[in-house]
Amino acid sequence: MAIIVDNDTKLVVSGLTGSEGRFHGLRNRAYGTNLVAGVTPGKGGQDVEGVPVFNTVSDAVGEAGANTSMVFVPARFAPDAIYEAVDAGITTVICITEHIPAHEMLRVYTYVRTKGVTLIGPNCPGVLSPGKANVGIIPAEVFKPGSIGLVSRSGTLTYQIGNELAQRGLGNSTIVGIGGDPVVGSSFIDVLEKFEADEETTTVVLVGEIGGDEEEKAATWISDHMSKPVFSYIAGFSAPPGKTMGHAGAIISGSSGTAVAKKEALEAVGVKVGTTPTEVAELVIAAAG
Amino acid sequence: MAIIVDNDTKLVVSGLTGSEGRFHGLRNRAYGTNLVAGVTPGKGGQDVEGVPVFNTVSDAVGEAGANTSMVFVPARFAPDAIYEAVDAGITTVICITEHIPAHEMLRVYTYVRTKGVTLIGPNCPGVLSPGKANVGIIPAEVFKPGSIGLVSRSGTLTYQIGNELAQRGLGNSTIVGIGGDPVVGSSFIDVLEKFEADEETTTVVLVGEIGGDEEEKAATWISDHMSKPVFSYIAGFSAPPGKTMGHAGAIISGSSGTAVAKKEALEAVGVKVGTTPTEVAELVIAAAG
Amino acid sequence: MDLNEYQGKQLFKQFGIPVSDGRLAHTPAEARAAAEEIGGQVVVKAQVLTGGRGKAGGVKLAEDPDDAEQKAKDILGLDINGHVVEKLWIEKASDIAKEYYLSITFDRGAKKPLFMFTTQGGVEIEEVAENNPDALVRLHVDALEGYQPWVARRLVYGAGVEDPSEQKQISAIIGQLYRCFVECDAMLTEINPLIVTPDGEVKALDSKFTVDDSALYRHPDIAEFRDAGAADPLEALAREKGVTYVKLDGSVGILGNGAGLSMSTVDVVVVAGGKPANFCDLGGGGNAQGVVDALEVITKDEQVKSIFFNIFGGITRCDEVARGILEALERLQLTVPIVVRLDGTNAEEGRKILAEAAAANLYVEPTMLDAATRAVELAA
Amino acid sequence: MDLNEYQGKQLFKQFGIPVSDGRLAHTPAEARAAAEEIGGQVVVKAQVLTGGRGKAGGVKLAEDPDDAEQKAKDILGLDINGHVVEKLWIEKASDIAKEYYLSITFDRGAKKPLFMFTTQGGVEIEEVAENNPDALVRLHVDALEGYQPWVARRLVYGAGVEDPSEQKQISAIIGQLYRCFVECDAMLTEINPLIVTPDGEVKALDSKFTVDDSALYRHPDIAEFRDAGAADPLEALAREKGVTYVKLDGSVGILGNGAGLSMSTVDVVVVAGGKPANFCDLGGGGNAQGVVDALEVITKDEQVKSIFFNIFGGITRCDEVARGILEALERLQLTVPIVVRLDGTNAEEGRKILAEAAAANLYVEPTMLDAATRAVELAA
Repeated sequence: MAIIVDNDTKLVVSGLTGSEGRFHGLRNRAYGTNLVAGVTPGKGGQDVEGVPVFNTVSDAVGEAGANTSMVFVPARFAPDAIYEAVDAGITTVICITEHIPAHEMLRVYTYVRTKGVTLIGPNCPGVLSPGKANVGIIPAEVFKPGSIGLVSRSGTLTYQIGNELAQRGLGNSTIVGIGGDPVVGSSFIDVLEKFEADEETTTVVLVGEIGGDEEEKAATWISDHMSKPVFSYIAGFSAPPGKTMGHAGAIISGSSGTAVAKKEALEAVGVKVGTTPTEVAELVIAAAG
Repeated sequence: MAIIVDNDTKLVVSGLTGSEGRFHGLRNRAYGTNLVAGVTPGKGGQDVEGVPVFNTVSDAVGEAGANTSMVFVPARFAPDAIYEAVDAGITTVICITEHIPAHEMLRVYTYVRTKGVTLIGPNCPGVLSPGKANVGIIPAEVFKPGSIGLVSRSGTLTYQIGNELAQRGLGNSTIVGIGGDPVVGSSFIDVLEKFEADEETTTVVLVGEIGGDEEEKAATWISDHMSKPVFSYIAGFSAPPGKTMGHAGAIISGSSGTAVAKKEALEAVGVKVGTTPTEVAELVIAAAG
Repeated sequence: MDLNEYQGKQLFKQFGIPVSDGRLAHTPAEARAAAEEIGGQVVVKAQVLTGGRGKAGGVKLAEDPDDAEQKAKDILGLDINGHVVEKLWIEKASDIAKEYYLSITFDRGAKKPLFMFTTQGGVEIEEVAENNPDALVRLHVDALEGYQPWVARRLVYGAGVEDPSEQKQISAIIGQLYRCFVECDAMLTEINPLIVTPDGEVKALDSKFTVDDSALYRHPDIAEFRDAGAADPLEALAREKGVTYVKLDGSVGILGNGAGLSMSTVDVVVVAGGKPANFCDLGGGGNAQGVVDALEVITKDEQVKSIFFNIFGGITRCDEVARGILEALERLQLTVPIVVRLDGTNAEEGRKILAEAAAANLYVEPTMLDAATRAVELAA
Repeated sequence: MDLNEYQGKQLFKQFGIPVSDGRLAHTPAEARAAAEEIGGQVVVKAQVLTGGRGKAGGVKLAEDPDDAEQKAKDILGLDINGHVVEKLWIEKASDIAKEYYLSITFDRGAKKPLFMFTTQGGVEIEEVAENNPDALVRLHVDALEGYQPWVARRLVYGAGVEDPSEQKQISAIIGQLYRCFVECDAMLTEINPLIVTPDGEVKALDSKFTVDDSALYRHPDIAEFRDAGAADPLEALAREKGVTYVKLDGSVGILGNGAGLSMSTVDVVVVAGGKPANFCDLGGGGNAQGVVDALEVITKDEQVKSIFFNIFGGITRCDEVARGILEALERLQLTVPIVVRLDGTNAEEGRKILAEAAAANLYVEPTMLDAATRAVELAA
């Protein structure tokens, strides 16, 4: 099984003819992802190393059977690309693009939610189901197949945790980078729900960071709905309040959103929280052993 | 049971302090409808013959337990009143107001659909479940309780049909006037679906008219999903093509939307169609007898 | 409300859609002056709210101002499908390399705006839909998502427009037309043909434009477009009085309350063997003044030999209607027989009022069918 | 991006929200001139991007131009929470009968704009939320439904505003503030206090305004508001170079790729017993120039005794980063010890490049924890 992307994924990349889209699209294909199409308006009929390029997502769905879209176009074109994918019948959209205005994503999000489509991102590293499919920029070689679901607001931090797990012999069912923007298509809870339902996933690691209250909400949801063990790492224990740390998510205002508050909320519902990536990996090992 | 309005209806009237809203609201109450509140901004704290008036629908929900809203305010305030009701947690909205701009109703409709709320109208006579509740301007004395569901795009024509049935001793489970505007909250199919699920309804009479293709679509739906017998009357057999007959619905363009085409579509799926109100009543009697 | 070509083009222009330079003319002299101002070849186009102007001789090319004056003489006064030409649009003539078609309809069934686009323009779109359906791209827009640029791409690539400059111009026009459609509360905006000139310029050569009557209150500029002269005089009088009236060809005048019941009344008169003279809907209110106004309009039609007044009261109260009938009898000095059927809200009071008045030309019948039969007899 | 009071008020004014007449002043002389132009009593207000201006003596009433000049002298140069006052807003003084509070926040959790309104304004809203929660009306708006008039009614009636004229004015301001919030791509717009004058006039006496950085490209007018002088000089340099940098107080300079990993790196240095000198995120790209720029910013801080460079390559390629480090060593003549940890995309090539360079102050460590420990040792 795995979640979001797997052997049934038929990927279309919006922006496949751009340099980044091409690099990562082909890298995803080299990993084994079924890359069936690219979309670049005006370049329909061309191909990128054998992958057919269409003018519209609708053509990619109709002619190449695409069911999953990766959006790799610049921020000012990305909302349009998401709408296009959703209205063309794509059921999973993974948006890598960063710097999409929050108000625009808000409208996209609200619309997409009414359509029952899974949207991951924007400003996210994508989704990897080791051994099955990789959609995005996650360095797949770091991870190996296994039963630990990994969900994170941060890209590189996810790789770090995956690396620590892999070094200890543990693999992943799926790694999901939900992104750190003010509005992301899927929250921790949305992904936890999928992991809970996924037969292949036995354990989940949730990688959070300071700012907002998504981790606190996830804690409540875990307490109410989750039967599988959850471990967590929170970044930003040493962050000073009131400063934005890189992306919009990472800001502490007043006493809410601190790493300590999140750790406490999670621990209160039985989630073991590590204070370094190494420690969380060791907690998972200890529980598994 | 009955559909849409019944003994569980707790009605709030937006525009209760206006002359029409007051007349019909109180008339609905006199019929037995549980009229719990009125809403008029700035008149919160007053009452209309004992019915408390609130400034907002939210207050009417919170303080009087309203679950159904009847909108009786002028066209330029009606969309706002519908949004207000839906966002205040009202689950059934019946909009009597006519002349709401179609584009505005289009946005209202699209929004309301995502919320799972039942919207009837606008520009409709309302909904009557004889012996239980009357919400709108339908003259309840014409109808009596029974098992025939009646759904219609037209107000007065509905009364005519109901009258013909009542004169022959037949009563109704619920009478629904869906309205004749370009965008109405519930289509024939939406209402047929409710009648099909309603235990109290054994037979349905669908009152259509020229223009559009709602009757044709209803025919397809009846064929695919309806187990209960359906009878129909279509108005406008003698209407000339290309002329608007009163409301926006009643226009024939080219060969589509004619009464004959609709009759044929319905008869093709086993619906008996009368060419006068009297004839449809006789068809129902004949089948019942 | 339907707009004339020149009115639609005026709105197109406001939203940035390219149209040709043109002037309105009501006389041959104005047509000549317009042609002089515009310069070169012009097209003289009848402004009537009906199709088939070209075939009827309502659209002509003029070489120069003299010619324009002559062509205007030819066209003014023409009867095109019952519409007499009183206005002309004099427009700079365009060279046409290609004719496309673009429209947005308010799709009541799907409850979404519907784009239609094809490179097979210049003919009736129904023809394209029937004979060459693959050439017609149809695409709905979600009202909450609103217009997004991908819509233009789906249309332009889907229809096979290959020239990049055309793609760009048409994409822009698609977006502008959508804004125009929404912001003008249109039920239909159609450009047929949308032409490409030999120089590669794309523009709207015609316009078909219908605006939602319910939204006119917020478009005073568009409401002023109302072409009082263009309608049937009785229909114009009806509109002025706020009565919904459609002229038909028979002898039984019909007045009902509500569009559905009124239509049904027309049908029942036909079933009873009569010929309806009109469709007339009293509307939701039905106060005494409304009744008087409606009867005034109906009786202005000299073909009317009897009137069937069919009321089922809901929001309309039958006693009010009865009072209105009596008032009309007196004020309009009506002698034509009026068959009245009253049911619903306050029907009994209404019938009583009429019975007490005991007017000679007033017939009260208990059912719709009885009343129809009586009205048909009286018209014979 | 946070805006100063006067900038936010400028935007308010554009959207029709009433504000007082005012002028910007950088010197006491300008303050005097502004006070002369405005006439009567004025308020001299420090324009700094921090709260608590009033308590810190940054807001003063002036009776006349002389007094305004004097008050400007007092306030200019003040240090308010680390922000030195360089600009003043001279504004016509208002009589205050009531102080309300109105704001819209971009609620990330609910994924909807959130209105907050209370008649208990003029104090920190957190205080009201804690001590008098019933007095604070909170209301979300659906992004697709958009702003509708009922929202204002819920807020105004919900908060118990009773005067009809106030209700009307505040309802209008609520609608205008929403338009301002959406059209300016704001993450926060706050009016505290929203005052009612003794004459019953409602206006915005202060503004707090945060704009989404990602949307600045489409608001060139707002982007120009950027207050280069207001930030820490190192942070300003970082912004100029396009590097995400936050100054901290320790001795271990930190550079990571990605906000999460960089934050985690800060944490791990603390766990290893060190004190981070900064947070610095190389971002997604991580080409050689970016590395040079980031190292330039970090090493400008004299407290930095060692640098921990922590990279996990994804979209960033480790070989590129390695080349950037070598280039920085050369171009910036760096002598401070740099501990490097490379993993992920092209990590091996990266490590090889560094090993071959064999720079004396370059330490390559295999894991994040090892590298942190080494960096802390080297800073000691």
